Amino acid sequence: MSVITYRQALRDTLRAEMLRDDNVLLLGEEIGLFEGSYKITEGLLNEFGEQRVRDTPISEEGFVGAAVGTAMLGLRPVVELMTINFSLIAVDQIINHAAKVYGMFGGQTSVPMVIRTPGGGGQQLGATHSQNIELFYAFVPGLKVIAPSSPADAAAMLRAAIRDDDPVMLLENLGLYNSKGEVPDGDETVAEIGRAAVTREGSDITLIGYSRMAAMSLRVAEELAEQDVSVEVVDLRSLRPLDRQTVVDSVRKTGCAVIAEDDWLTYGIGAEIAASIQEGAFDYLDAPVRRVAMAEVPLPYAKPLENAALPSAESITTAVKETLSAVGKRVG
Amino acid sequence: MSVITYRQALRDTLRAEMLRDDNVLLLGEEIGLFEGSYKITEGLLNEFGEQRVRDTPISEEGFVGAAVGTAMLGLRPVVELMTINFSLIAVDQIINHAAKVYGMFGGQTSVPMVIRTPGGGGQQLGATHSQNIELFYAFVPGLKVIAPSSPADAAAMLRAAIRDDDPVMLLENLGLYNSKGEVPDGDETVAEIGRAAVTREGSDITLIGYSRMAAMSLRVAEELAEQDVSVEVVDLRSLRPLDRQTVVDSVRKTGCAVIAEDDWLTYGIGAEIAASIQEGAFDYLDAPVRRVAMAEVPLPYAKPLENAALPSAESITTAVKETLSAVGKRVG
Amino acid sequence: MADTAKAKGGGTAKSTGGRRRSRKDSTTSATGGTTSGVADEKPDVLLDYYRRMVLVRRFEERTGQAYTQARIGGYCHLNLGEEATVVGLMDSLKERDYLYTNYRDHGYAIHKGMSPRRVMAELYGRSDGVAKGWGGSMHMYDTETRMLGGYGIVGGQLPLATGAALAVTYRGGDEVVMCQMGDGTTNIGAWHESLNLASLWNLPIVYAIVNNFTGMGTSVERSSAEPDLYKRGSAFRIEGVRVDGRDVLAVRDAAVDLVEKARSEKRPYILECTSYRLKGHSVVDPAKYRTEDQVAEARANDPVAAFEEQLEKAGVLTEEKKKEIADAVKEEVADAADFAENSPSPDVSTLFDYTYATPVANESRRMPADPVFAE
Amino acid sequence: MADTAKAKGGGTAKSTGGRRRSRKDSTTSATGGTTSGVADEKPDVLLDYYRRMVLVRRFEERTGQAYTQARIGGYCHLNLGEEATVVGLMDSLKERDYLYTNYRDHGYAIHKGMSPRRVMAELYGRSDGVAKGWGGSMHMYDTETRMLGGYGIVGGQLPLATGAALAVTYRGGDEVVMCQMGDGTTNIGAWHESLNLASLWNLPIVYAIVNNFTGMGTSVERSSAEPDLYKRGSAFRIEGVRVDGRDVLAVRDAAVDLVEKARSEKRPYILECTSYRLKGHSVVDPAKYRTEDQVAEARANDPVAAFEEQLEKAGVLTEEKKKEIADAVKEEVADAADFAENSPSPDVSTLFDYTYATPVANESRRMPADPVFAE
Ligand SMILES: Cc1ncc(C[n+]2csc(CCOP(=O)(O)OP(=O)(O)O)c2C)c(N)n1
Ligand SMILES: Cc1ncc(C[n+]2csc(CCOP(=O)(O)OP(=O)(O)O)c2C)c(N)n1
Ligand SMILES: [Mg+2]
Ligand SMILES: [Mg+2]
Repeated sequence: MSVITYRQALRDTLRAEMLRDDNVLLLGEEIGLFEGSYKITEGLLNEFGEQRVRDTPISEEGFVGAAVGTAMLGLRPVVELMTINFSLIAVDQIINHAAKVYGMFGGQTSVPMVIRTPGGGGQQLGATHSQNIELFYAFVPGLKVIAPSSPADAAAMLRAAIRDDDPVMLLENLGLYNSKGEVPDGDETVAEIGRAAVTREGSDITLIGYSRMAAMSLRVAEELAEQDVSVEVVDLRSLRPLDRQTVVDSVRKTGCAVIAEDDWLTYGIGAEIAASIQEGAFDYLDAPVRRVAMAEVPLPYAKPLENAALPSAESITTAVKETLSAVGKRVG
Repeated sequence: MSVITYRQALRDTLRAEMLRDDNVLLLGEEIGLFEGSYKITEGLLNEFGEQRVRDTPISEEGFVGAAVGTAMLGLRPVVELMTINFSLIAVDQIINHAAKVYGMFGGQTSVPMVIRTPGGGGQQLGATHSQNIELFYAFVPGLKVIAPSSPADAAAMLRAAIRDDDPVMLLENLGLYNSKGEVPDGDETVAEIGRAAVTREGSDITLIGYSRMAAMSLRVAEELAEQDVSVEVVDLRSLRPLDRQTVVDSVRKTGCAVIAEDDWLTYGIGAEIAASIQEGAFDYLDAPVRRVAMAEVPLPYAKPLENAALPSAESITTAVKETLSAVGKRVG
Repeated sequence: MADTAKAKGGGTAKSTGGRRRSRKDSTTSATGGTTSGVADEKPDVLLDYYRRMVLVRRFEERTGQAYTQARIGGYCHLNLGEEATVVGLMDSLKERDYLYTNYRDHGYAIHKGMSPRRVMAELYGRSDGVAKGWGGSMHMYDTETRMLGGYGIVGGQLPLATGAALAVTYRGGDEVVMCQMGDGTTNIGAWHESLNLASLWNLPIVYAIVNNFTGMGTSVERSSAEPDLYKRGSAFRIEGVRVDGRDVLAVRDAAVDLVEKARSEKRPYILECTSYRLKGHSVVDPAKYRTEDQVAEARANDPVAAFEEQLEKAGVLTEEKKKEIADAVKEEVADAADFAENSPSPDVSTLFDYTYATPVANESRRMPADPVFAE
Repeated sequence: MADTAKAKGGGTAKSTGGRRRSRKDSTTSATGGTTSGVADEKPDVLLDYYRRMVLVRRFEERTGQAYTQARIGGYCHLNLGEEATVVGLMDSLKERDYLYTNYRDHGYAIHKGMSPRRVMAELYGRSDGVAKGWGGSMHMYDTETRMLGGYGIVGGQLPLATGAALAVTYRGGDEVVMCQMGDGTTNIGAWHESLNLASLWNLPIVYAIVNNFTGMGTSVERSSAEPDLYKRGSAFRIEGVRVDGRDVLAVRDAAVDLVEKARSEKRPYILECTSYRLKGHSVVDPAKYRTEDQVAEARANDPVAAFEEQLEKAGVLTEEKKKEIADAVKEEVADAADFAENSPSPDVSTLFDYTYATPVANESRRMPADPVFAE
């Protein structure tokens, strides 16, 4: 068992998969000589050469589409999009092509590709560079969208994504790259795409998140445990397909729920979770499902404004406590 | 009072606004000589000339972005995107630019522009040409997103959009262009963006839709009235901002709700509606909010498959009846 | 016969020669372009090309009819007027070569090797269609014949085709990719990004532009700042050639030349084929925006009629042979339509069969009226 | 002195002359490019350019420091090494002309007319910043001085700037738009679509490419199939010119020429300015991927040092004057930093002030912990 960073887990897995399968190649801006904007591909150009670690021009639509084309011929490209914001330039190739080739042509050719891209606000990157738009992909049948919150999941999910025959969006998070966690040595776990996980058991309330918000939810649960609140944490892990059953089973047990997301609230990921809970656990719910999410503004650069606009451990804690008091449970 | 088509209402309003304000210009593919793929701009090139009715090359990103630039200098461009599917090529200019210029620069320059674009499945156009992806825009603060369901609304909302200082996406619908309705002669109504409407009052159940699904919901309500079911219909009209209060007020009255949408269910527009209802009318709800939506597949071309995948009056009726029986109300 | 824009590796990008050809000056005979080199080509080959061109013509006419009878739905774009281009281009490819096209794809599908039956069945949306009825007119696809798809998003096929060529070099193969598109497509960003990648990475691909001088109703001059499209490769040091797309032999020769260069040099090329669209943009377009002159001009540039006339004059096509071909093609098209008519529609139970290739937990299989949680 | 790629209206697009300049052969002296025509320019003008260049240099150094001290956040890209280009370009614009740039925008903001105080305050995220603290380093903007924004999405500014030029012609105005970008930006689709529109519609705009030979770490040769970027206009019949971006007078002369041509002819032009990035891509980039040679080369091509040396040799810049300028600039930058430091942060109560210009019913003003329905 080693304790490594989320970044390291991704890098090690990329490397291992490239060693395992010659058909795996990497494409992206500045992933070679520059070793990746966030250094996920450090050392890989040196080890594997230009054919397998390919620096691309600034042409997101072109090289994402080219990756789809290579996948149609049976290669297994792993594309890095520098941040999810830039995916908007490639969105036609992702949604109208990668996601459609298999179905639109009657299942003749699969598109085994992975797009890795980090999201995450809170870095003072301003309105166009801080968006959490995983929704756009999670909405689209034909894509699989996964969002690991720990180093172990990052490794197991990237492994699964590369070995999967469909286009998979792997959402990373700027705020998680340096986070650490245990990963078994020589681990070969292949995550099952489409499965959520209960990452902490509890009985008073269900707290649901994904990616950085799942990690933050765990911390909130730990803090609340000291106040004798028993929070069950569900990490969605997969946004499409969505594992509603795990969420609903938890809420049937606890009777109430809070969702933590760092995208905008209206139409955000949490909307579907809340809608699903009220459908699947209607008779068990003791209070409305609450959502903690970004304020609905183009995210400002100035730190005090940015801080105010983003969800935090404090805002999650507030929502949890208010929900508990709505159902008549005492806190602390 | 005249009975005119949705198409005619749009065309007449475009023309009247161009006559009213010299700063209004039209940009889009095939809107001039070809008079529009769906003939919304019929005759306008002839009347106003090339400077004000500008045919563009097939360059969605370029000309949508150019429209943003003209708006930054105070013009009021109205862009036609042939269908909403092609908006994906321009999505970076819409989301990262049109929606951000006002806020990102501290409110110095507004972007008074309109993007008109039709959505709608059911025309056998296949997986890439039949998507309802209004969600992508409805999700984004800085945009206003409206979706008229009748000729009168089409006129009043287009008028409002053109006179508004923010970027407005006006969602039209292939299935509505030929639909007819009353529009007062010389009507000058300017719709209030951000307001839903109760288009039919009722007491047994609330049925919620927008665009074509709002029109279809009205028809379903009329049919059900013959079976002595009193359906209240809420037409959302505006997807951003979203008028939750009107929805919730209705549900507080009826105690149950069905949402009809023709996008995919998971993360679709209806998710937010359902999530909002359970938050705003928790104590009034007698049954879970049901959603009727597309099957989650890339839409197939073959008619029987397409028909099966899309919501219809029948599927809405089924959901309404099942919801009524869940709350113990007899139908028929 | 062919204009060339050279852009040789290492040297300076420059467009040589290439006198601007307007629609007018490329009209070389009253009945359309004269096919060059007929005298030097084997009669069998000529007759075969003729037969193929007639097949496209009749197939498309039948398609138009079936559309009008509501047997075909959606958008439907025909190759009428582009027969010589279709046949010339397709004859330049080896079986192992890959093809990507836009939505105007019926003729390409057939002459890359799909049976007209299965193409027509696709148009009818039937389960024996090449894409099992999932694609329709705009989305012909067949792994076997390596026609990797007609695409409805203008320019969408360009990055894909470029990527396919990258896969070929990655594997050290010697296949070539041909990527067909229309003139209007050269104005979209994907054109620029794709060609830049192809040149930078030395990919074996031929970008074939079918220049019918118009997008839907917008002329090349009103949409492309460089209306000599074959010269647009200069921005990427890609050599371009323009041929008369009504001339099946010229198209074939130019295409063979570029395809083989692409194969041996591992370099991209541009081939522009000028042609005339005989009808509207799609079956439903009455093309009211065309002037009478333009309609007359298009009709006068019918490549099938011109080739027929020329082969007759050259003594290659006898009355007898002509009838024989006409009958055979008629039979083939009727058979295709029958086949399509009799093929079953895909069953609704297959609705969820092609969302994912790798099965996945918790995939939604809800029908519109179903609740999210099935009891 | 300037390479030109001609593409005159009506004629054939072709790239003339324009010997390929590598980084090597454009290095004309040990201390960087010699500024041409110093002898013919008024001393006052020369000293003013020198002062402006020094201002950019010191401002950016201070910015780098403040970033390291965490007074500035986000991404931060400096104009170090590009001072001559910034000053030369900005001096070619009239007050009424419009400017759009990428995120590497501090110098442009200042020399288009914003006060260094308010630019620094923006970097600090303060309410006196040019964008009230909403934009930060990448997003300088000022309606008054017609700098219509630095943009962080590569290529995002191109369609906007093109549209601004369209608005100018729509109104019959005589302003020109300048659109600055980096070399890497010429590979994105928006480049192609924008330049095509500008040429087709005859718009008065100058696309100014600051070619520092690299994107973040990827060289021009590894990203552009036509590395002579000024020639890429050939695909749109747009004329392009390349100048030595270390030479402030050459940049100014070329820019004035093209800006005035754009103004009088209503035509787009491309101006490529070659330059050297003295540091990493952004403040946090240690630029490990650079070879020692490259670092030495960049340092040897410092335009401020070179211009200073030349002015000294020419007797225009005395020791005294140099110190005077150094002190004044130091003072100005210190004052800017003080101003920024003392400017208040924007109040959280303003969070919802800039989502919409026209107030709208039911706008969400929820804070993260608030319920959707406030009681
Ligand atoms: C991105 C995109 N924009 C617009 C359309 C609508 N559209 C379909 S075909 C077409 C014209 C294409 O012209 P061209 O490339 O010349 O091909 P042609 O139809 O003439 O063969 C347009 C604008 C589309 N399908 N995709
Ligand atoms: C669409 C998009 N893709 C990628 C990035 C990340 N990125 C920021 S700057 C940059 C390099 C730009 O190079 P260039 O245009 O030469 O400008 P320079 O920084 O050298 O001035 C990249 C790739 C981005 N901001 N936007
Ligand atoms: Mg065409
Ligand atoms: Mg650069």
